[in-house]
Parts: sequence; C-alpha cells; structure tokens
Amino acid sequence: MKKEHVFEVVRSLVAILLAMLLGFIVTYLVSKQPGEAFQSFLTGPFTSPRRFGNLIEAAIPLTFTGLAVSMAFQAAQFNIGAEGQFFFGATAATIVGITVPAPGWLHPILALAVGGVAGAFVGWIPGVLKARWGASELVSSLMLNYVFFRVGMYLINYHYRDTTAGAMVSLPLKETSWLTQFLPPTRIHYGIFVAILAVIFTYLFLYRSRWGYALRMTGLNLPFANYSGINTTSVITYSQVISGVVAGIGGAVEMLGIYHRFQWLALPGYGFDGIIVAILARNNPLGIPLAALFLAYLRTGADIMARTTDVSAEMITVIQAVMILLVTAQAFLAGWKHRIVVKEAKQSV
Amino acid sequence: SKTADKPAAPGGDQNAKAPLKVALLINGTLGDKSFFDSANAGIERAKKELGVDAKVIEMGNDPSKWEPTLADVSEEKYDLIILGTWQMTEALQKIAPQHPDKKYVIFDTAVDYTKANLSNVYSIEYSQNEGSYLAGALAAMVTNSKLPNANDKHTIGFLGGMDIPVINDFLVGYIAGAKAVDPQIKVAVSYVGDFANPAKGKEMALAQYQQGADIGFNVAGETGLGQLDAAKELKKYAIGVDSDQAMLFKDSDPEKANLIVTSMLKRVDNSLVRAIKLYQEGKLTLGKAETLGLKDDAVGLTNNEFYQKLTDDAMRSKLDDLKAKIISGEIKVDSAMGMDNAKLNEIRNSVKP
Amino acid sequence: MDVLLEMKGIEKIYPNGVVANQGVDFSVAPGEIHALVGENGAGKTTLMKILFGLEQPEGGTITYKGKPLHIASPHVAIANGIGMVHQHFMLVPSLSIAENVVLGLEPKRGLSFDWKTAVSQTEELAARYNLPVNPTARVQDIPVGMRQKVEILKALMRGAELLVLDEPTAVLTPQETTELFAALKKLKSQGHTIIFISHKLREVKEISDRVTVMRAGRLIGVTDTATATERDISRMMVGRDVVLHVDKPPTTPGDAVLRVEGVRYVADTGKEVVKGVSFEVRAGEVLGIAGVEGNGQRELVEILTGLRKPSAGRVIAAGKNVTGKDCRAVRQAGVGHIPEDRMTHGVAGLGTIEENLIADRYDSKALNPRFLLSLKSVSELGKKLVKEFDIRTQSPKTPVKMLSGGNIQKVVVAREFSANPKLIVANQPTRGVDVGATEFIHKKLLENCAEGAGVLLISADLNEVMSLSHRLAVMYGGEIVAVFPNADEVTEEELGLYMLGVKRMKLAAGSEAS
Amino acid sequence: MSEMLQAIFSTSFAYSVLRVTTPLLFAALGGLVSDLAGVINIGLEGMMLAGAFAGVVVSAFTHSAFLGLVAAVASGVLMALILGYFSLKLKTDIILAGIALNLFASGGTVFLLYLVAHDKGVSTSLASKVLPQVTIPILDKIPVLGPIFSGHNVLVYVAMIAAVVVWYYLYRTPAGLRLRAVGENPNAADSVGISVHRVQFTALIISGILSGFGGAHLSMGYVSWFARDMTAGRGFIGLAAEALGGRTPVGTVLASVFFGIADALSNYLQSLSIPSEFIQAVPYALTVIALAVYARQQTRKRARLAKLSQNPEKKAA
Ligand SMILES: Nc1ncnc2c1ncn2[C@@H]1O[C@H](COP(=O)(O)OP(=O)(O)OP(=O)(O)O)[C@@H](O)[C@H]1O
Ligand SMILES: Nc1ncnc2c1ncn2[C@@H]1O[C@H](COP(=O)(O)OP(=O)(O)OP(=O)(O)O)[C@@H](O)[C@H]1O
Ligand SMILES: [Mg+2]
Ligand SMILES: [Mg+2]
Repeated sequence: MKKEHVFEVVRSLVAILLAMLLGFIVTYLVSKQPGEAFQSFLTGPFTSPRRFGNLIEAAIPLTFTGLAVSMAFQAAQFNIGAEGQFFFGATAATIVGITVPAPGWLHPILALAVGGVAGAFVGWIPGVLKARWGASELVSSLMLNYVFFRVGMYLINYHYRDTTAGAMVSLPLKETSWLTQFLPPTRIHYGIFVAILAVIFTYLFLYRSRWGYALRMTGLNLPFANYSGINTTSVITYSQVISGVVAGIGGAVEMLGIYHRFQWLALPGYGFDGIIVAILARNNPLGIPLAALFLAYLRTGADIMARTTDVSAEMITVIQAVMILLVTAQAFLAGWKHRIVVKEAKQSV
Repeated sequence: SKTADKPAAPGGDQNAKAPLKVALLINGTLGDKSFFDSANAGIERAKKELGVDAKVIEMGNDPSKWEPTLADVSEEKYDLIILGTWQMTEALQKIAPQHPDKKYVIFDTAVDYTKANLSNVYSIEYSQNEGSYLAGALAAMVTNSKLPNANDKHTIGFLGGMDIPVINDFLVGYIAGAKAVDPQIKVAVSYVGDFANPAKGKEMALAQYQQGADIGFNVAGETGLGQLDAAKELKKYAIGVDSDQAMLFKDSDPEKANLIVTSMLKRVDNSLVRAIKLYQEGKLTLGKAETLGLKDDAVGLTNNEFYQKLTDDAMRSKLDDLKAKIISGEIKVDSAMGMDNAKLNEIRNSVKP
Repeated sequence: MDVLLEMKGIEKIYPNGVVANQGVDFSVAPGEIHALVGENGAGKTTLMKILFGLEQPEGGTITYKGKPLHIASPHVAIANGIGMVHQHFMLVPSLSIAENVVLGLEPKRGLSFDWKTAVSQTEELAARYNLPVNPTARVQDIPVGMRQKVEILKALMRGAELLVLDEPTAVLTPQETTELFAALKKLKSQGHTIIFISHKLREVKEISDRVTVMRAGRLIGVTDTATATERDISRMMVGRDVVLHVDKPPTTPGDAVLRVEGVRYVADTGKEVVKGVSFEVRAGEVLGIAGVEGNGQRELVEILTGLRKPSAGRVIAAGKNVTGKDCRAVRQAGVGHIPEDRMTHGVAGLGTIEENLIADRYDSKALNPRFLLSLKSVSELGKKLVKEFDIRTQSPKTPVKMLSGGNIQKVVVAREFSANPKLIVANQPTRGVDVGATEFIHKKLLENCAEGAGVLLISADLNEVMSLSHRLAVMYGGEIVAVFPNADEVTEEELGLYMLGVKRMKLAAGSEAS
Repeated sequence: MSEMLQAIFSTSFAYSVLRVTTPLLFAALGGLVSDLAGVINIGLEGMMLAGAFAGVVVSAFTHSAFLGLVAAVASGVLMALILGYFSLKLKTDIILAGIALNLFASGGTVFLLYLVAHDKGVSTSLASKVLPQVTIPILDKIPVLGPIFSGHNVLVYVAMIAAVVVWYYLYRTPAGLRLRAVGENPNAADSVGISVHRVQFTALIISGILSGFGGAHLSMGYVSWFARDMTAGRGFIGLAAEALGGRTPVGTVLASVFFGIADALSNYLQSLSIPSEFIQAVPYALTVIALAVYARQQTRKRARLAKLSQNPEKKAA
C-alpha cells in the first residue's frame, strides 16, 4: 500500500513536470526570454512577501468555493451555482457593511452571517426544486448564477451605488466591517481564519456529524440512504443550502477582506474554480486548501510571468489548462502503477 | 553593480543616455477597441516618436489583482507609470505616496489630491459627455434627414454595455445633444449587461431599429460591434465609439463602413503622448488634474470619408457651431458622473419612445 | 479425451491488489456441461471474464480448439464462438428485447436499423432454442427469469459454441430452472459446450458432466459429477463439512408483529401489481412467501418497509400503524429489512464496512454522546459485528465494494439483525451467496426468530423457504393464492403449481394467511 | 409600449427567435449526443469558441466561406478529440476536463488571434467571410411564414436539419442504438463486443461537429468577425436546454426554442421602464420557472396515477 502512495506522488510530479515541459516548449516558441519567463512563473510567487501574500489571498476565496462545491458533490449533487452564491453573498455583505452601524468586532460577523444567509438562499432554490420535484439542479443552479448576478447588480446600482464615483461601485464599506489585513505588505486578512474555520467545520460536519454522515451516504447511494431511514429529501436540500452558506460566506470574506467596496461588473469566476479545486482535492475538505493553494500558485505565478516578461496572459491560461488536465489524469502512467501493484501482490502472496 | 546603472533622475536630464522607462498598466485586457487600445497606441507612438522604453502590462479583469500589481510595478525600475480608470484611483492614492521617486499618470479619471501627498501624480480627465453631445446632435439630424435609410420617425438608439456611470455619461451627453437639435426626439436606450457578447448586442440593436430607430450609438465594447452588423442587416445608420469603427471595416466590409456615420473618440493616445513628451521636457504638471475636452481635441467625432459622404454642409456647420459653443462655455453639458438614479431616470424618461 | 478449451496458469491481480486467480488450470471438453463451483470470491467470475476478454490476465495461456488464443476483448471472444451470460445481467433496460439481442449485430435496411428483421430474428432464435420471449417488450418491464433468457439468446445470436453461464439459476423458480436445464440439454445435444457456475450443488449434480472446484483463487480439483456427492463437492469448496440442511426449532408463535390489511399498489404505468393482500406474521415464527419474481413481492416488501406508499390498505408493524410512513418510521417501529438487491438498497459500496453498519442508527444517542459522532463507538461497534457475523475482511474500515458478494450480504445481515428487530423482512437473503455463508445466515435468522422476532421470508429459492418457514404462502399475480399453515406438509412440485398460477386456493377475503 | 408590443407580435420577432435559437440548438444537440453516450460535455463552450475562431481565420485567408465552415467544424472536432483523449483514455474527470478545455479555448483563441490579426479583442482587421443567407423559393412568397422562415443564414437551416438528423441517428440507426446502449449500460455494450470508447469518442466528435457549426454561426452568420469569448455562455445554456428537454431530441429542440424566445423577448422588453438588470435576468429566471413547473407537473402526474385505483378500492370497502 505504501508504494501506491509513493506512486501517487511520483505520478503527480511527473504529470506536473510534463505539463511544465509542454508549457516551456510553448513558451520557448512564443517568447524571446523563455528561461526568464519560466523561472518567473515557477519562483515568482516566492520572490517577495507581497507576491507570496498574493498567493495566499488568492487561495482564500478558492478554498470557500472549493468547500462549497465539494459539499454538494459529496451528496452527489451538482453545484455550478457556487458562482452565484459567492456573488450574492458578497453583495449582501456589502449592504451590511455599508448600512449597519455596529462595533468593530460585531460588524464583520454580522456581514459574514448575512452573506452566508444570502448564499444559502441561492443554494436553497435548486436544492428544494431537486428534492421536491426532481428538477435538474445542474440547470437551475447554472441559471440562478445569471439571475442573481443581475439581482446583485440591481441592488448595488439602484440602492448602494457611490454616485460620486466615476465607475459602477458601491459606497465604501464602513471600516468597522473590514476584515483587517494584518500582515503588511501583504493583504492577508482575518478572512484566512474564517477560511480555516470553514475547512474545520466542513470536515467535522461531513465526517463527524450525523448530518454529514447522512449526506455522504445519500451521495454514495441514494436508494440505500432512503432504505436506511435517512430523510434524503431534506439531505439534498440542506447539502445545497450549506454549500450556499459556505460560498456566500466566501463572497462576504472576499468583499470585507480585499475589496472594501463592491466593484464587480461580471461574475468573478470563483464558482468554476471551486469545481476545479473540489475535483483536485477529491472532495476531501482537508485537501481543499491544498488544492486551492496549488491553483492559486499556478495563477499567481502566471500573473507574475505575464507581468514581468513577454509571455501573454492568454498563453498562461492555456498552460494552466494543460496542467490541470495532466495532473488529474487518473490513467496517466497507470500501466506502471499496475506493475507495481502486481509485484507487491505477488510478494505478499 | 545593479544600483550603479540606476536610471538618471527623470525630467529632461540631457546627459542620461538611458531611455525613459515607462509602464502602462491595463486593468482589463487589450483588444477592447476602446481606451485601452487607444492608450496602447499612444505608448507605441511614444516608443517611436519619443524613444521611450515601454512595457504594457495587462492585469486582467479581476480587480483583486490590480493593487498588488501596481505595488509590484512601483518597486521595479520604471520612471513613469501610466494607468487609467476610476477603479485604479484608490489603489494609486495608497501607493503613490510610498514611492515619491516614481511618477504616475492616470487617465480617464482624477485622483483626490486632498487625500494624500500626490505630488507625483498627474491626472487626465476627458469630457466624453461633450463629444457625445455632438454625436447626439448628429444622430438627431440624421434621423430627420433625407438620407436614403432614414425614416420619418424621430427616434434614435443608444446601446450601452451596462447601466453604469461611465456609460451613462455618454448617454446624458448624447440625449442633450439630440434634444438641442430636435426637442421631439425619442431615444431608445438598451443595456446589454455584458461587454463581450456581440451577438446579443446585435440582437438588441435589431430590436431598436425595428422599433423605429434609424440610427444608433453603441457604447458597449465588443458587444457594441454587434450593432454595426445590425445596421448593415437592416440598412440603418450607426455611430461608433472609442475607435474609428468605420475605418475598422473599411477594407474588410465596406458596405458596413458606409453606414457608420462617425465615431466618438476619446483620444487617450494623443493625451498620453502629450503627457510623456511634457514629462521629458520637464513640463508635466504633476500633482494636478487636467480635463481635456473638445478644445484639446481629446474627444470628438471622427472625420473620415464616410462622414464626409453621409453628412451635408448644413449638418457639419451645425456641429461646428455647437462645438464652438461648448468650447466657449456657452453650452454646458451635464455629466452622469455623480448623478443619482432619480435624475438619470428623469433624463431617460424624457425621451422614452 | 478431447479438449476444447484449455486455460493454463492463469494469474489475475486486480488494480486494487486483490489476487483473484493464482495459477489456475482449467479445461473443458467439447460438448460437455462443465460446472465451476467455489465460495464467494473464489475467482470463478474472474476466470470467466478472462476467457471472455473482459479482463486481461497477468499471466497464463489460453488454448482454444487446439490453437493458442489471445483474447484482447469480448470482440475476439465472440468472433471465436465464445459467449457469456453474466452473473450481473448486462442488458440495456430501456431497450426492447429484440434490440438487446441484436445489439452489435444490428440488421440494416439502407442506413436505418431494421427493426422488423431484428424482431423476426429474435423470434426465430427463441423458437429454435425453445426460449420463448416477447421481442418487443422493454427489458425494464420484464421479470428476471425472462432477462435470463434474453442473455442466453444474446450469446446464441452471436453463434456461441462455448457458452458460459455465471450463476444463471440464482434468480429462477424450480420450473424455470427445469426449463433452463431442458434448454441447456438441447443446446448440448446440438453440439454446444457449456460452462455452468452455481452455488446450488443439487443443480450441479443434476446438469453437469464434470465439476471444477476453486477456492481462494486457486484450482482445488476436477471430478466427474457422477462419482462425487454434494457433500464431497462442498467439502472441496469450503475445506470443511457443511450442514446443508437446517433444523428449524419448533415454535409457539406469540402476538402478531405484522398485520397487512388489504394492501394494494398501482404502478406508474397504471397497472395494479399488488391486489389487496392481507396476512399476519406472529412473534417467533417464520412466514415464508414463495413466488416467481415479478408477482408483486418486491412491491409488497417495499410497501411493508416504507420504500413505497401503498395505494390502499393498512400496514401495522409491531402495533404501530406505519401505512404510508417512510423507512425511518418503519425502522423505529422495530422492523429490520434484508433487501432483495444488496448493491442497490443494502449497502453503499464505496462506504466502509463500519459506515454501512451504522446506517440505521447513525443518529442514536449511543453513537452521538455529545454533539459529534463518536468515532470510538462506531469503530467498537464495527469490530464487534465483524467478529460476530464472521465478515471476512482485513479491517472494518475496508470499503464494502472490495468484499465478495457473500460477505457484503453478511454486512447487511449484521446491521439488520443487531438492531434487535421485532420483525425481520428478509427478501432473498441468500441469493448468490455460497454454501458456507448461506448456512451462517440461515442460522442467524433462526436464532433471531427463536429470541422472539417475527420473520417474513420472501425467496425464489424453494429449498430455502420450505426449510426455514413455519408457515407458507404463495404469491401470484399480485395476490396470495395459497396458504399452508404447516410448511412441512407441502411438496416442491405442489408449490410450483401455485407459483405458476396453475392452481389456486379459495381463501376468505381479509383473513388470508392469518 | 405599443410599438414594443407591435414588435413582439411581428414576424421579425419570430424571425429573430429562430436566429437566437440556432447557436443554442447546435450546442444543445451536441450536448445531447454526448450525454446519451454517457459523457457529459462541459466543454461545449470551448468547442464553439474554437469553431467560431477557426471559421473566421480560415475564411479570411482562403477567401472562402465554405472552407471557413469546414475549418470551424474541424476545430470543433479537434477539441472533442482532446477532450476524449483526456477523459476517456487518461481518465481525467470529465467535468474537470471540460472546464479545462474551456480555459484552453478561451486563452488559445485570443493567443492565436493576436498572432494572426495582431489584435486581442476582435478580428475586424481580417476580411473574413460570412455564410450566405438563403431565400427559400416558394415559402418566401407566403405571408407570415415567408418572412419568418425564409432568408435566414444557411446555418439556421442546417440547425433545423441537424435536429432531425440527430433524432434519426439516435433512434433509427444501428450506431444510434449502440450509442444509447453505451450511455445507459456500458457493460452491456462491452459484453457484446462494442467498443465503449470508440462509441463515446464518436459521440464527442459529433458533439464537436455540432459545436463547430454553432461557433461558425456566431462568427460567420450572426456577426461577421470573431471576438474574444464571444460564445458568452451559450455552450452552458445549450447544456441546460438539453437537460431541461429531458435528454430527448424533441425536448431539446423545444427547450432551445423556449430559451430563444425568452432571450429575444428580453431584447424587446428594454423599452419598458424596468431596471435593465431585471430584464436581462428574464430568460434565466423563466428557465428556472419552466423547469420547476415541468418537474412539478411530472411529480403530480405520477401521484395522480397511483391514486386512480384507490377509488374502486374505497367503494369496495
Ligand atoms: N473489478 C474488480 N476489482 C477488484 N477486485 C475484484 C474485481 N472483481 C473481483 N474482484 C475480487 O476478486 C476476487 C474474486 O472475485 P470473483 O468475482 O472472481 O469471485 P467469484 O468466485 O465469482 O465469487 P461469487 O461467487 O461471489 O460470484 C474477489 O475477492 C473479488 O473481491
Ligand atoms: N472496481 C472494483 N473495485 C473493487 N472491487 C470491485 C470492483 N468491481 C467489482 N468489485 C467487487 O468484486 C466482487 C466480485 O464481483 P462480481 O461482480 O464478480 O461478483 P460478486 O458480487 O462477488 O458476486 P455475488 O453476487 O455472487 O456475490 C464484488 O464484491 C464486487 O463488488
Ligand atoms: Mg427618422
Ligand atoms: Mg461471481
């Protein structure tokens, strides 16, 4: 068994190396400074505290949406809606941050809670439609992204827009609501602790609570769960709702920690990233932060490469896509793995 | 050894052989056929004409990356850092004071000089509402004209990317200009909700044309290009924005180009070349904001072969007249910047078809 | 002696490290019916999958018709006249029988699939081998026995000379089994060779010419069927003597733990599949319900256990009215349920044994002393049950999917029996389970009964219902058509007649089987 | 207001519904074929985008709209092969592979656009071709029907034909039978010697062809150039339409048209005094409502069926 774990590590490394090689070849073809470009990609995130901070900052929202998506996946429910939940959570937190007068310690908690409730609402709709009537949650959660994007834009535009600003942004959030950035020059903020709490919470919820148990069994085999006396209708609903809570809190954290005023004009894309993170982590909450860091590392490195060399940002998207494909290729080097297994089995017989 | 060849102090130091190092930060991506492309064009010209050494950095559409990029770039060996849009002002107000040795130019907005020591920042604003005023006036004249594709309705169109202040600034000027020519004018206003969905843009423009508009103004990035296709399909007129859209299609699609009466431009390119030049000469008024408008030729309608073909002398002289009045201050054009929704709605409803 | 097929030194190691075949030598003579037997997980199916090209061995050679043959895929096997009827049916439920039979060999007219020819080809084939089916029926609507025939027709359609049948009788009635055997003998007489896998040694004795026995991935031996007794074979399989017949203890039944009153059920299609069934099960007794599958037993069981809501009627379990209540309520009333299909309802395959064992009590106070689940209690319970129910596994934390069928069944039984149920509804509790495990499950069932639980046993295996039940009822066409207050006084043949609807008792309405 | 209503009840509205529906229908049919073969295709968006791009570039360089169309289809197929190679051969999670493919297409097209057109946004500097509009002889003269159905871009008709062909392929040909068998029970197909991978690859390729057409319609019919990310989520909408349509060709067509109507409607509703955000949300909100209503009705129907026979029983009792 041990050798198999070693194999997994080696396989991932080889896949990453291969993807890098491919990336390097392409870089070599398109860049006049391929060596420098690639080096800045690989080591860029570690060359200054701020850049390292960027990596961590980027991993925080990814952790939330990754957790959210994996929660739904564990219940064998699709959730393409983390995007809308994240967005709407951020919108709701913005409103609380602008309007509610509250002391410094309470304000963020309040904003996060409201963000979570907003996300929960967006998650509840596909959940209940699926649980009650079997309506495809893939369709509804996808469509709700577009709906709640517009609802959020309307709220900001018509009710909380900063009319003195030269762009479509909300009024600034009251400073009491901010999640303080405590490690200058980075922008790492208290939201990181909320993220860690979220990881611990989802882990405990999924693996240590009766509700999480019911959720996982429903995901593994729905008729079995039904037969065992689990109320699968409510499980399906609450899996989406909790997924929405986590994504919504994620949006709120991002808003309170990084932005301090609402300024998105399009869906920010963390929902889809969350799917990537969840699959990379195989839906294991404890693996989610690592997968989020990995993706954040790719992104930050790529940004730095695009910024400091002549390789374009688009090329980097392509290289990222190739890496994601190769790293998650289960059958990549499977023949080799099988030989190891056979050898071990023969020895142990 | 690296510190030894640190670039010489900026500002017309003649003995410095090292070219001026300039960075242009794009908080979005190139290819918008709008002011980022225009800024990029300005930098290209500055490279050629002024001999600067420049790098253009696309920061993408994720706002959370913009501030750290600015901070990063400020630590690198650039002399002059150029950036644009209101969204960058808060970041710049924070970072510029930390790098007093660096100089910054921000275009299409102004920093708040009362907020910090921003003596190293030069701001350029454009009165796009003034240019749009002229576009509105022209549109009103076209819809009332005898041009082959004009109808007898007093309706013109406006296709916005999103219902947001920058876009509405164009709209407010456009409506005002149109009303100045024809108080009866109706303006069909649609927002696509997306800057990168040309097919949807075309669809909405078609809807406007079918509901009676015979000319429309698109202010919607790539989405807006869909309006031009709609114009071609229904044989209606269009007014472009931010780049000379008739010239874009002059060779690839002359039929379409023939329907684009003019385009309303913000000449970011000119203003940046000017700023870099002033800087090299040591004359840039750092620590101040300047508003460039019709009088500086920083905004205005394009004058090309199609414009000449589609407009007559009367139209052109009317436009010249209005332009002169705006420059002289006789006409004051409202701005949507800082306008609340109630006022905005009042304006939109006053011309609702 | 002639050899048609010779497999030599076959080695198979699955990607998860399970050694399923270890140097297995297996040979079949032309024209014989060759039985392959062994405990669950012995490697029979694996060996046959290798023969059919569904799995690739790590070592060994296959010689077929005197020539070495490399079977890279089922395509190769089929091309060489090897056909296989799988243990778990490989049919496409939404397609018709004809479409399933011709799949891969579709007749064409122009570009189109020629439906008429497909139907007539299926009809012809069915007539030729005496395996009557309705070609236009959808597979999802036909009973299991019929599916079995479709599988055989599929193989014959492809011109199989060597036909592998993996546990074909597990789901058949005695009459159907007899029919099948007749068909197999006919095939044999037409020159086909048959490999036959079964856990029912009686059938092996009846149909086969020779028997190969496997245990734990190895070949144990080959014998002529005529010279070996059932006892000999089972000793070879298990490595010890097995009690093949249970002695059920006499019983003095107590109060009714289950009362079913006029239960009806109408399916989505509008067809009434349970037509007013009434009966009672008393504490301490086993009521057996015999019947050919597809006569409403499944729906009835699902209604009794809360998986379905009845269209009419009442169900009173352990004194509580649970009519139309969900599984949870039924379980809380004290009902345990061994479901028909263990992989669908009985377990979550990817879950660990432990997780599967707590499915009915995951929210109990005992497992949740405080806010969270107590992993310690869960693991203690797991260890205890694994030991008590003799679940053969490396650890209680092994995913259930890795166990063999018999052991998976033991997981289900362990969970259901350890909850101290007042009533156990056991639907086909030993289907596809080997002799050793069957013996064990029967023993446990009777133990529970002796401790005062009532048992409702539904089985297509007549031997099983007859030897375990105190009372017997027969279901046919959604109704109870016969009741025998003393199960020992009935013969198999007589039961069979009721099961096929040939005979029917006059029963007082409302008091049936009480 | 009255002008708006007039516009909505006009033939040109119906005409625009067909046009709006076309790219969605292509995507939805592509999604349907691969879904029925058991491979859910999240990469439709990327396939369409690649098609839209290749069509423009090749037609510009060859001066042939037809070759452009061929290239669009070919690049859709190429994307399908990449998706198939990773998900089927290398066992990358199919959803992840689809998402990665979309990233790949999004970045790759802009990158290549810059190489060929020196522009990162739109391809207007390339004199690319558009596919012809087709006037259907007799139909053309019929009132109402003529203006609605005649004079569309040729791909609008291709889409209609494709819907019929896909139906025929899936339900009337041996290959379609195999495809459905593979999607429903791959083991069954495997056991009769059908190569599951080959069938799934084929399905993905068909999906790629259809997406290629969809992409070409956007850049060589709808508008006449390529713009970055111009598919703007249509691949996903197609996937939703296929799911909404209950994974059947007829349902898929109906769902696509439904979405087309909702979308076209939102274009006309802008003249109402409602914040534009709400109008933009209309097509999506309507889809959710339709989905819910349909699903609810199905559930009720089932419940009603089960109850029917209670009545005779009650009478008897
Ligand atoms: N696909 C597979 N992957 C991993 N292990 C497997 C697989 N199929 C079978 N096994 C394991 O291989 C061993 C032999 O299984 P096999 O199915 O051949 O047994 P069998 O003799 O057919 O048993 P049964 O009588 O229960 O059908 C078992 O331990 C089983 O768990
Ligand atoms: N991919 C797999 N990985 C691990 N175990 C597997 C896999 N596929 C099958 N198995 C397990 O291998 C065992 C053997 O499978 P098979 O289908 O041959 O029969 P079985 O379930 O043992 O038969 P029976 O129904 O007679 O008990 C089963 O327990 C099955 O769950
Ligand atoms: Mg007019
Ligand atoms: Mg087996």
